[in-house]
Amino acid sequence: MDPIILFFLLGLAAGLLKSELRLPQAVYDFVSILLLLSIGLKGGIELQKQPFLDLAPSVLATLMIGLLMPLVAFPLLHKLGRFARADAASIAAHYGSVSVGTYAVAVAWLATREIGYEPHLPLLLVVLEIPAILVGIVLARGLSSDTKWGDVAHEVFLGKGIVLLIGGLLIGWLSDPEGLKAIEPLFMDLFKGILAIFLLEMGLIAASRAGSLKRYGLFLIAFGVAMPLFGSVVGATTGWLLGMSEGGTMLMAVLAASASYIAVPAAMRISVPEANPTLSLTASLGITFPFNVLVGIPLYWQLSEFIHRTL
Amino acid sequence: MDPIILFFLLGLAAGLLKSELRLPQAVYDFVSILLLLSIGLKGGIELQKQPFLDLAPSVLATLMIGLLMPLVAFPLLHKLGRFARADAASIAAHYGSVSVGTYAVAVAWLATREIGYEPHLPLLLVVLEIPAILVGIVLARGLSSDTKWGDVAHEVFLGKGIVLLIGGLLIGWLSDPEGLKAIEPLFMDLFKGILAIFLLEMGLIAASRAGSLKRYGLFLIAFGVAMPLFGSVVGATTGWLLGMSEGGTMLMAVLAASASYIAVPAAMRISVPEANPTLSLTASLGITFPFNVLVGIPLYWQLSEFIHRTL
Amino acid sequence: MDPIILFFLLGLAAGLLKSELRLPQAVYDFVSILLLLSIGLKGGIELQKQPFLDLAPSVLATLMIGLLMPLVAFPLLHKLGRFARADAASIAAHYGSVSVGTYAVAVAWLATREIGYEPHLPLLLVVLEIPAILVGIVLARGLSSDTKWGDVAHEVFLGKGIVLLIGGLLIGWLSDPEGLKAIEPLFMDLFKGILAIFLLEMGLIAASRAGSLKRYGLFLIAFGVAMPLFGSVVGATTGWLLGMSEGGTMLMAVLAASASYIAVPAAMRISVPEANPTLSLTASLGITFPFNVLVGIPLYWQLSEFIHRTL
Amino acid sequence: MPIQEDYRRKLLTVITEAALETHLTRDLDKLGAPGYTITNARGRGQRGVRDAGWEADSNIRVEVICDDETALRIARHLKQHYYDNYAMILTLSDVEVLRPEKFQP
Amino acid sequence: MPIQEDYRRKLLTVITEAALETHLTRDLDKLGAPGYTITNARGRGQRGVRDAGWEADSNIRVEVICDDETALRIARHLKQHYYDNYAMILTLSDVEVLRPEKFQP
Amino acid sequence: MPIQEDYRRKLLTVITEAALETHLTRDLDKLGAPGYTITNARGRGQRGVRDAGWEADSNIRVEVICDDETALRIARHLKQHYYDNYAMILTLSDVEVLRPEKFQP
Ligand SMILES: Nc1ncnc2c1ncn2[C@@H]1O[C@H](COP(=O)(O)O)[C@@H](O)[C@H]1O
Ligand SMILES: Nc1ncnc2c1ncn2[C@@H]1O[C@H](COP(=O)(O)O)[C@@H](O)[C@H]1O
Ligand SMILES: Nc1ncnc2c1ncn2[C@@H]1O[C@H](COP(=O)(O)O)[C@@H](O)[C@H]1O
Ligand code: NA
Ligand code: NA
Ligand code: NA
Repeated sequence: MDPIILFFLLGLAAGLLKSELRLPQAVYDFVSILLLLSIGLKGGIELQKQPFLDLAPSVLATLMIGLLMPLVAFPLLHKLGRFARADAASIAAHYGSVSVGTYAVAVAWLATREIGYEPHLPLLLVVLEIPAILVGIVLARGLSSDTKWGDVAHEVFLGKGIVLLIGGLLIGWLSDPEGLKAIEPLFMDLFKGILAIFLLEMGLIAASRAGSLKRYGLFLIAFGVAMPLFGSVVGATTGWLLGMSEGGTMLMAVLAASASYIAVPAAMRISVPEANPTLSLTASLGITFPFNVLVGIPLYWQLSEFIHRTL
Repeated sequence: MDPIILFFLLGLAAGLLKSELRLPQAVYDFVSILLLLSIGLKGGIELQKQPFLDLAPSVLATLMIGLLMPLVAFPLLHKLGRFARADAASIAAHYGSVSVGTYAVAVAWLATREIGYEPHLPLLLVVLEIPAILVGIVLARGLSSDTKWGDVAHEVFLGKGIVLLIGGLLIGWLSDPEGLKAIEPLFMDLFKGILAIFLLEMGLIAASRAGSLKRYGLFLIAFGVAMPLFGSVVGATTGWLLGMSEGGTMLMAVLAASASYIAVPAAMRISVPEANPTLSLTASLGITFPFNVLVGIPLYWQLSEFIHRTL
Repeated sequence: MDPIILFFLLGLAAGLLKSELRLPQAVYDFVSILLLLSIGLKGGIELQKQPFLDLAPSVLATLMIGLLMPLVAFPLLHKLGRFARADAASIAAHYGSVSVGTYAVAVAWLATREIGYEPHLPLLLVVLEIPAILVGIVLARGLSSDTKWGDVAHEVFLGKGIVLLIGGLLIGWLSDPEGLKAIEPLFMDLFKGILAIFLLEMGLIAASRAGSLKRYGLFLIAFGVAMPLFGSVVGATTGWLLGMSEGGTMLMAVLAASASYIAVPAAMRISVPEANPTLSLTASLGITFPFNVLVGIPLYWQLSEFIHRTL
Repeated sequence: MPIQEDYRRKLLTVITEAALETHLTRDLDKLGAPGYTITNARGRGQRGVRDAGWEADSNIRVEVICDDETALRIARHLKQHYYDNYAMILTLSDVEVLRPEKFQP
Repeated sequence: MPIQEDYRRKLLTVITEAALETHLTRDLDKLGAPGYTITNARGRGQRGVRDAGWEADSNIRVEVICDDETALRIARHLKQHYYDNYAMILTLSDVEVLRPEKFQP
Repeated sequence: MPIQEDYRRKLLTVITEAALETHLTRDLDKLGAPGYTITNARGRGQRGVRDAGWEADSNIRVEVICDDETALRIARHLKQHYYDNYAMILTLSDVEVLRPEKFQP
């Protein structure tokens, strides 16, 4: 098995068995800062090699996914799942956005198999982070004039995750190749090791959601598995329509299938405070993240192969 | 000299001179998590190459050392040293178990000299962590029905150190070789650098024990030097009897000679709370750890060579 | 552009835009510990190759710079800038000492361009840290018998920065080459990556000084730019007089041009408590550090080339 | 044991989600708090365990020392704006201060 | 300056070894504490300096706000089970709370 | 709700710059403090925002539980030696303690 996955399972097991293992929050912050910067840098470096305008179609398509997914999720949650309006909107926003950790695992999965992918995917990752947040707020509040969109924009664009991703992108894009070489040992060579520590911690956090899982029951579990499956089909189809390679198509599936647990929770907590964060984090971290990491990623690869073979 | 040792001396000097140098606890936690995982991983990787049953004799012999050492130490401490029953039992448990830091320094010492050793030694390290704890509790309490062995087992097997060591072992054992390659830059290449930072901190902690050292006097010092010497003979002989190489024999000496300062203190604090932790940590960290790191390791190598030459 | 500089600009921008990005203090401590040790180690390793006595002239010249710079700065600040005696003395001490971060950026700048320099410059860095502190105290207090020079010496020589720099120097100097090889992946290969994280944080800290900058106005800004320019001429001339290479001459300029923000603030806070630390840190971190990193370093290289060509 | 006259102030302590820090300190500035002190915390309350494993599960502990009126004003503001939707508790107690003029709005 | 009726509660503060955290919170749950807040600490007391260099030398500072009865029950329990063998101190003081019903067992 | 006789002590709380920690604890030892507890903090006061981004901008929160006399002695000492030049505030309040003999000098 891939050691990365085993680190996640170790964290999960340690958490469920109530072991004394805990990572200091500073360590969690350090490894997630390194991951976000690495992913951004990698994207920026690749962007150097690309004519900018060619990217317009993928960026637009990705924005569409970010708008579509929450609009599909919301009625499911509100009508079928009988969640309150704010809760349904907030969960929907999480699923319209994207999980950087899941993306990183997928990238590592491809790297192990030496499968290539389009270099601008980190850019699409950044693009997909944001629109669902706005949709979520509108779903919760309507287009009321009450919403302070200035504050919302601040919350969204200046949140830690986005700043590091975009910052990394820009640095990678603007830097000399020789200069980048010198920082590779930290940001590239250590990438998978750092990801392993990150997944250990994610396992611990996911385990701490087990209690809420029981309380909120079957519907949330079903939603947390069905939604990424639906998303992966949307994402993979989009990737294929955009003419992406098999690797790129698979990553598009991963982007659409994954649910946010950094940018969106922070933004929703402030912009839609009446939504219960336990619900959305339990779905996103307690169900969808483990599902994607353990089952989804290989599945989405097969989906991508299947689409490329049959269509 | 070996820079690793110099880092320890730097920490010791900075501590004794009351410098302002302090490492945040999160840094200590981070480097010790990395060390424990690295050692476990290294063991697990090697175990892949081994038929499992062949290990039975070494595992059994190691368990015996873990039972024997505290039984030797206890009467010395209780009768000769006139320590209270609980204190004697707790110190004895520390010396029956093993110091991961000392083991890491010994492994680094061998690596510098390109001396090989049996690949299952990290497994023996894990095995040796545990039995002395149980012996210590029985020595303190008798086999009373009061002891909540369930709680004790939880404390022992789910303590941070053991979870990371065993987790690392399992991950190393179950992972694909290519997957492991990708996490090597963090867990293998940085190993000695991380160990250097760890020893800097251990020097600071050891220095903070200087005050207690004066208070508890000569007997503790004598014990803290004599016990590892005795242990090294037991360990080296066992290694030789098991047919180990010179490197393996030396590491067996190190295992038996070293005294715990992670797993055992945590378990004793909860299971034998009336034992004064200052006594055991002063002996283990203030005396035996520096002794082993500065004097013991080269000595145990000579011991191993001597045994292999003469017997 | 050099990514290192871009990391600084990212931090600066994130700070000025009031983003949520913050690095835990433990991360700041960790990266600065690694940087200080790396720089010390590098110096120590090179010192192994050098006859010790040859260094006497450069050490003496560096001490002179450390005494001279605050004596130039003080009257400027006190008479011209109308700062209180203690404030003027404290700022002067900052500029007489040296910024390790600026030095690290300059070393990285030279490394990218594969320009060599004299191996004992890290030693000179350490030497320059200290005399200005003593001058600053005398400027603030006079040579009164009140000053507890024992306490001052403790504060100066046992501060965290100096202990790590000198400790690193000694370890590098006393270690076996093979032993050093094993810790290189952490202390050498990661150097620039770690420096990038450090500069990200320095950008955030520099941005937090923007408010004070407005308050303390033009004189401080002018001083914070003019003083390093003057220092660079002093430093470069000294380097040239000492017969240094172009790279070494440039680093001497950097040493004299940079202003302390680790060792001196800590020492002044205790020894000259009536000096307002906001003033000196705003000048040193809010003006001179960005100026040196963004503008100064390439300038000082041209200065060095100019001197070597014309004199 | 008064150290000097007019030495009594209120100590207002708020324990709440770390995510609120920026907003809370902005509010405190506006409401005339003469200062505040923040420490990182974890805990359990009606909204479950918050064990500081990561940002979303972390608490902060905010202390404000001020006169009675400001304390009441802050307490009312927090009650109105945050109490329904955030993990938050709030206590008040009496303290003596050394330089009373420091704790005026 | 009561904010509302029946607004007085006890604040119980325990400072003790970090190693006890899991056990202590389990006890607090059992003894009916309506919640608790924990911060990391270091210090000095009768059992010497505990400077938080590593786990074994770290303290925690635990606060529980509750009614008088629960406070006494917890204090007695801690005194009985931990006081003899652990670095621990315990204080009680009075606080006003904003939503008294939150601090009932 | 006294747990036992003679149970009242003072709680002295000092919030000040982290750079002072070594000096402050040395002073507390000399002035007869029976112990102290320190936590890391950040905050705002008359000397501006101190947001704990790095050492120079960090605060500590020091608590000392002791008898009235010692509390006054410490407060006076701090006022005299540090108040003018350092970011520092100081409060006093009353607490009940469980083992009063622990908090004697
Ligand atoms: N009774 C209590 N005593 C001490 N701290 C509490 C108490 N109740 C709640 N808290 C703290 O306040 C936070 C929010 O409380 P709540 O809104 O009840 O979930 C918790 O996470 C605890 O840190
Ligand atoms: N008088 C005191 N004032 C404040 N904190 C104290 C006091 N005595 C003890 N402590 C704290 O309680 C911990 C345990 O105290 P002890 O059991 O006396 O060693 C110490 O490490 C301090 O953090
Ligand atoms: N009114 C206040 N309430 C709570 N904490 C305060 C208050 N004033 C100051 N502080 C804290 O004390 C530190 C020093 O205060 P000052 O000397 O006023 O700058 C600040 O950084 C805050 O952490
Ligand atoms: Na998605
Ligand atoms: Na042993
Ligand atoms: Na200078």
